[in-house]
Amino acid sequence: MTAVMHVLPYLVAAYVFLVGAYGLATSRNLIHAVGCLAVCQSATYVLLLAVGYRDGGTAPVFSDIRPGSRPVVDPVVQALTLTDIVVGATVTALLLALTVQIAKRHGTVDPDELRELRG
Amino acid sequence: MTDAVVVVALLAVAGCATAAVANRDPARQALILAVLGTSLAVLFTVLQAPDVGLSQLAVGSALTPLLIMLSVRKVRRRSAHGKDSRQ
Amino acid sequence: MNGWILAATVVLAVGLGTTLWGVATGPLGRRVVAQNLSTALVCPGLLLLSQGYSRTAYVDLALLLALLGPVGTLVFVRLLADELGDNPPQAWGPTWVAAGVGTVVVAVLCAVTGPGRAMVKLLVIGALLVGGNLLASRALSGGFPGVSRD
Amino acid sequence: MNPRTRLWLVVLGGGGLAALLVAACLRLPVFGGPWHPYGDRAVRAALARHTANTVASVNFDQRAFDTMGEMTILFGAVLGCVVLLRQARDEHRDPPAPCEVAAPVRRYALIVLPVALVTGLYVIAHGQLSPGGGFQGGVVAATALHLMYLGADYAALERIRPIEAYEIGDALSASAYLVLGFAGVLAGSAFLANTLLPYGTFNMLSSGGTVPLLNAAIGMEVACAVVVLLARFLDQAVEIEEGSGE
Amino acid sequence: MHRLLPLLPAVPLLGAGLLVAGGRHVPRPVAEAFACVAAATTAALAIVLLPHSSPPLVEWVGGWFPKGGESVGIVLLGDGVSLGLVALVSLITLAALAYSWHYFDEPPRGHAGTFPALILLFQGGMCGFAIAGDLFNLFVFFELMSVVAYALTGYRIDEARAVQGGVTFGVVNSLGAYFMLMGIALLYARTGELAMAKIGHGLDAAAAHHGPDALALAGFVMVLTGLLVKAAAVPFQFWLPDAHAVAPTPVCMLLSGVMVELGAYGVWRVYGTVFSGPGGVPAADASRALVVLGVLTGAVGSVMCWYQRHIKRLLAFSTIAHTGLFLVGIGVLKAEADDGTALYILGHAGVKAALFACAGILLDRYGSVDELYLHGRARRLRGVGVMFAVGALALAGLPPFGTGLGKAVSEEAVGGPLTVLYVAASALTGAAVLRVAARVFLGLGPRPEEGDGEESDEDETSGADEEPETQKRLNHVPLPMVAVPAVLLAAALVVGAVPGFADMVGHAVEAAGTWGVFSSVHWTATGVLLDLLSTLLAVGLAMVAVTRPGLLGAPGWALPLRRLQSGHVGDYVAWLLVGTALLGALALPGVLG
Repeated sequence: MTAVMHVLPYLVAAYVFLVGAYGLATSRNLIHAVGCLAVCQSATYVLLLAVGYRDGGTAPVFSDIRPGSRPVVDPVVQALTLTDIVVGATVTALLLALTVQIAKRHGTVDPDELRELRG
Repeated sequence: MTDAVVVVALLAVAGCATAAVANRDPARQALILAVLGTSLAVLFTVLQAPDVGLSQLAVGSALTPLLIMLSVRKVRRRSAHGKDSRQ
Repeated sequence: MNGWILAATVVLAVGLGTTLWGVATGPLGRRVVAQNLSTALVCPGLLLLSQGYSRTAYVDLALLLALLGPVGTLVFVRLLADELGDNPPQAWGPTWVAAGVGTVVVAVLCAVTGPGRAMVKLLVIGALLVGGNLLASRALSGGFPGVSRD
Repeated sequence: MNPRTRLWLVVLGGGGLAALLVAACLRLPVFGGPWHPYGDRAVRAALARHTANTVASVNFDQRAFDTMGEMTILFGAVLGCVVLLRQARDEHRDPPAPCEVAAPVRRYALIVLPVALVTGLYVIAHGQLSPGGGFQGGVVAATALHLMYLGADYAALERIRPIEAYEIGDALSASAYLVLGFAGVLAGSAFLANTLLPYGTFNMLSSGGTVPLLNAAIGMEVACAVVVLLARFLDQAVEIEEGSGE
Repeated sequence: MHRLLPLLPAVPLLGAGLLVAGGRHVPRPVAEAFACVAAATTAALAIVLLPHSSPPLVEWVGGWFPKGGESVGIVLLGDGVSLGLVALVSLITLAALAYSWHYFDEPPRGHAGTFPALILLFQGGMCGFAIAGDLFNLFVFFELMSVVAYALTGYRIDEARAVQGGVTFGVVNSLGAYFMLMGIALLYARTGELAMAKIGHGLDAAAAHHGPDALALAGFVMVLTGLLVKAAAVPFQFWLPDAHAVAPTPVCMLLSGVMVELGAYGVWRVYGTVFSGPGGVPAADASRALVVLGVLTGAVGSVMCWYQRHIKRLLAFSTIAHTGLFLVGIGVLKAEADDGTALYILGHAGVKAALFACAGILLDRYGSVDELYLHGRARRLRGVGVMFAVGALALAGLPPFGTGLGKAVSEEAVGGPLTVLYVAASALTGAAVLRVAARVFLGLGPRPEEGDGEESDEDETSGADEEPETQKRLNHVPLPMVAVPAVLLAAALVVGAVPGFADMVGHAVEAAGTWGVFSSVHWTATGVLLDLLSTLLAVGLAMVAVTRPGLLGAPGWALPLRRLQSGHVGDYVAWLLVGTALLGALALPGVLG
């Protein structure tokens, strides 16, 4: 169990990333593709936080515990993940906005039916 | 024992991710993404990152589904437009 | 090893497992119900985790979920009104079970915490959670005549 | 390219990538290991500056420059959505008919709206102490306003949401964050330096020097930005129609 | 002076914030003048800091100077290369703003400041990217410039192609950014640091006993994938023509002139600071990976460039070809090649921006950027024609343009068969642009019949029926639109022709790099001859193409290559995955051995 536990979170992150990329490549609907991109991004959250975890640690927030009383996990990765989540939300919003316009101008959101920009 | 809850959260995230990719209809995918957001928040809590969990809840449980559903609605309404005047 | 975390693990495993299965398969109506239940079951799980890690600061997560979860469901109800309208999903059994779990967890935690600000916060969470979920369930099952279809 | 060829490419590239990632994962330090040099330094630095929430200290003090970039990304994306979802030449606005919402939903929305707003403000204000902060609270506060749409209808939401004011608020609070950064340079210290204000008492609302100020600026920016963003999407989904009138 | 480094991104960002806050209450010229002032201030600041950049300026934002060698802050690097790039970015931004002055169509309803504000945000992102010394900070600014660029690309929402190009650009680049973030997380796990120099040391320390391992390789591959997507290396390049062909002209000037090159700069910076030590990826393997991708990029870019009829798309492919050359220059890991590449990037930025500016004039004047449709129609635009032809020759490497000097210096440094690539790629792209100039501005050659190329319509993007970007189709060309390309071409000439400038650039590059040698950078006889050779080849090819279109028409073997550019997001993502695997495979031997 422990040997598996040592790498399981990393492997889950890698799996989620690959699954998202697969969905993105085979998507038949741009809104679905944007969702897959969000799945890909959630892999980065998982990986970052897994990297910063410490066994028996608790959150590095000292509003309700005394500093130094308990080991804490890495606060830096948490800050990075926070930034990452904001980035993810904004990218999702922007791509959805573009998709809405595609639906208007092309009458479809299926990438197979977009017949422009070839060659 | 604390590992068990980490495993549960990880498996839930992996399962949601798979389901979110496998369901090709954007409305259904939006529902799964909402559950994925909740699972991620649980994972972040057990990884002792409540700050991140809060922002994932804030974004994942209402904002992202709302954005996706509004886009779906606009796209559907557009394609329904002209065929029948279903509003 | 800690009984609270064990309880949280069980609640989360059952809750996330069933709702994942519910949300990933079946007709659209059932999926929305499952999404609603995911909030209802994860929120008590988060409360138990907060107790298990003995961090009162983690309660904020449950508060946010109890607030925003039903809002998310109402978004789906509103924007999927056309699809759901023909065949409104009825799922009172699971809904009441989830509400019961929420009530029990909040009650137990209140008993452990004792009177004070923390207990008020727990009660607010409990009220928001149970109220929000029952309301969302009812809105889903089409229990309100004249729900907007704009 | 036909779907089958594409699938082969995905399998080929994804297989290689998977092998690489798995090999890398096996070489990573074990999950839950004790070695976090940067993290430990960050905790010490946060405590030295009387900031109880280390994550807030990293976000708004130690790595405040990242947060500046993050805030600008949000600002730029919202500006981008405003541009992309503008009313095109061949579209017109068609105000939706007022609709009736069931009384329990309306009551729920009206009760929860103030609760959610207060929660949002609470999460922002306590960002430097307990989990939370400008970003999380800002999103909650902005989402709360949209309960008006769920509980009543779009017209009601538009009444409490003068969109121009939010756009200006968004820009001003983004500028405020940058101005706080410039203040450091003008005061002879470094950009975004947290040396201008006293650090206060540990675990008090006013502790942490400039952290609460930057946190508040982000909170306001995020709340305004999300309102503007959702307004654009709602406009598209509810109000803007194609064709120049029917 | 180092205190001023963070202001380089902060000034344009603040400018953008104020512009959005106050833009709706001021007339449009005021808003645009304000944006120009903000861009110019940044340029001036960078130029003031440049003389102080040796030894490099180092700033820890927030005053978190390291104690005992360790800091919790973010480090910014102001060496000759990064400050030079900031100056270049700011000057091109200024040119783009001047070009769009008052004639560019704005969205209605009182958003006067929006377009200049987006341009300023873009500039801020690129400046921050250039001076970043911290890997995560690099990612943040990478995302900032990407996000703003997506919005700018889809700016003309009335155009079907613009929004499609925007989505393609957005999906592929965001995925690339997430690759990069995964790589950063892996490197952080290994070294526990985020500052690039510290990560490099951490990798070396970790690999002291057994050499680099799979983790270092994965970090290298993932981070470089993100940067190479931005740099549009084959097979990550597909998004670029789709995005550059449809973006508004001033945005194209920025995208092609500097943003893509920043990707190549990122590769140089990250490899040099993070992976060049014993714990990173061995030089031979990194070199193999970059040179192979660079050669592929140069070849694919120039061949595709030749077969385009959409003028902006043709220019976009020529950017791909030139990035390939830059990647080769960076990839051979030689000090002189770095010097040459730096000069090449400077010259190319001016020339390419000028060419896009001229294409924009055609679009606004005739409502088309299709080479065949425009045949002979632009005879009256003599000045623009001359500039277009001069730009084409400069692209082919005509001495004494900066492109020529950069190409000559790089050619000499890379040596051997790679020289052929430089000559061929620059000649082919120069010839393609020259062919357009001859047909469009002089009306040379047989007039193509309507519906020419009908049989391959399915696999071709024509440039006809584009909406002009101005409020209405122009009857005369306004002064700024002509002055900007003229100034840009003159600047490209200055880079190569002013004695001493090249030496200055060379010193700046070598002081910033890890080579520790100072070689003199100047014109040599071989270089001039090779430049003249490629220019003559370009002229010859263009003449043949114009007079005998059948002779150099699209042969069958090019068709599969063109079909790869399918406009399908899924295909591009699949290629991205393949490219990552390829990059890993190319760098693998160093880790196994």
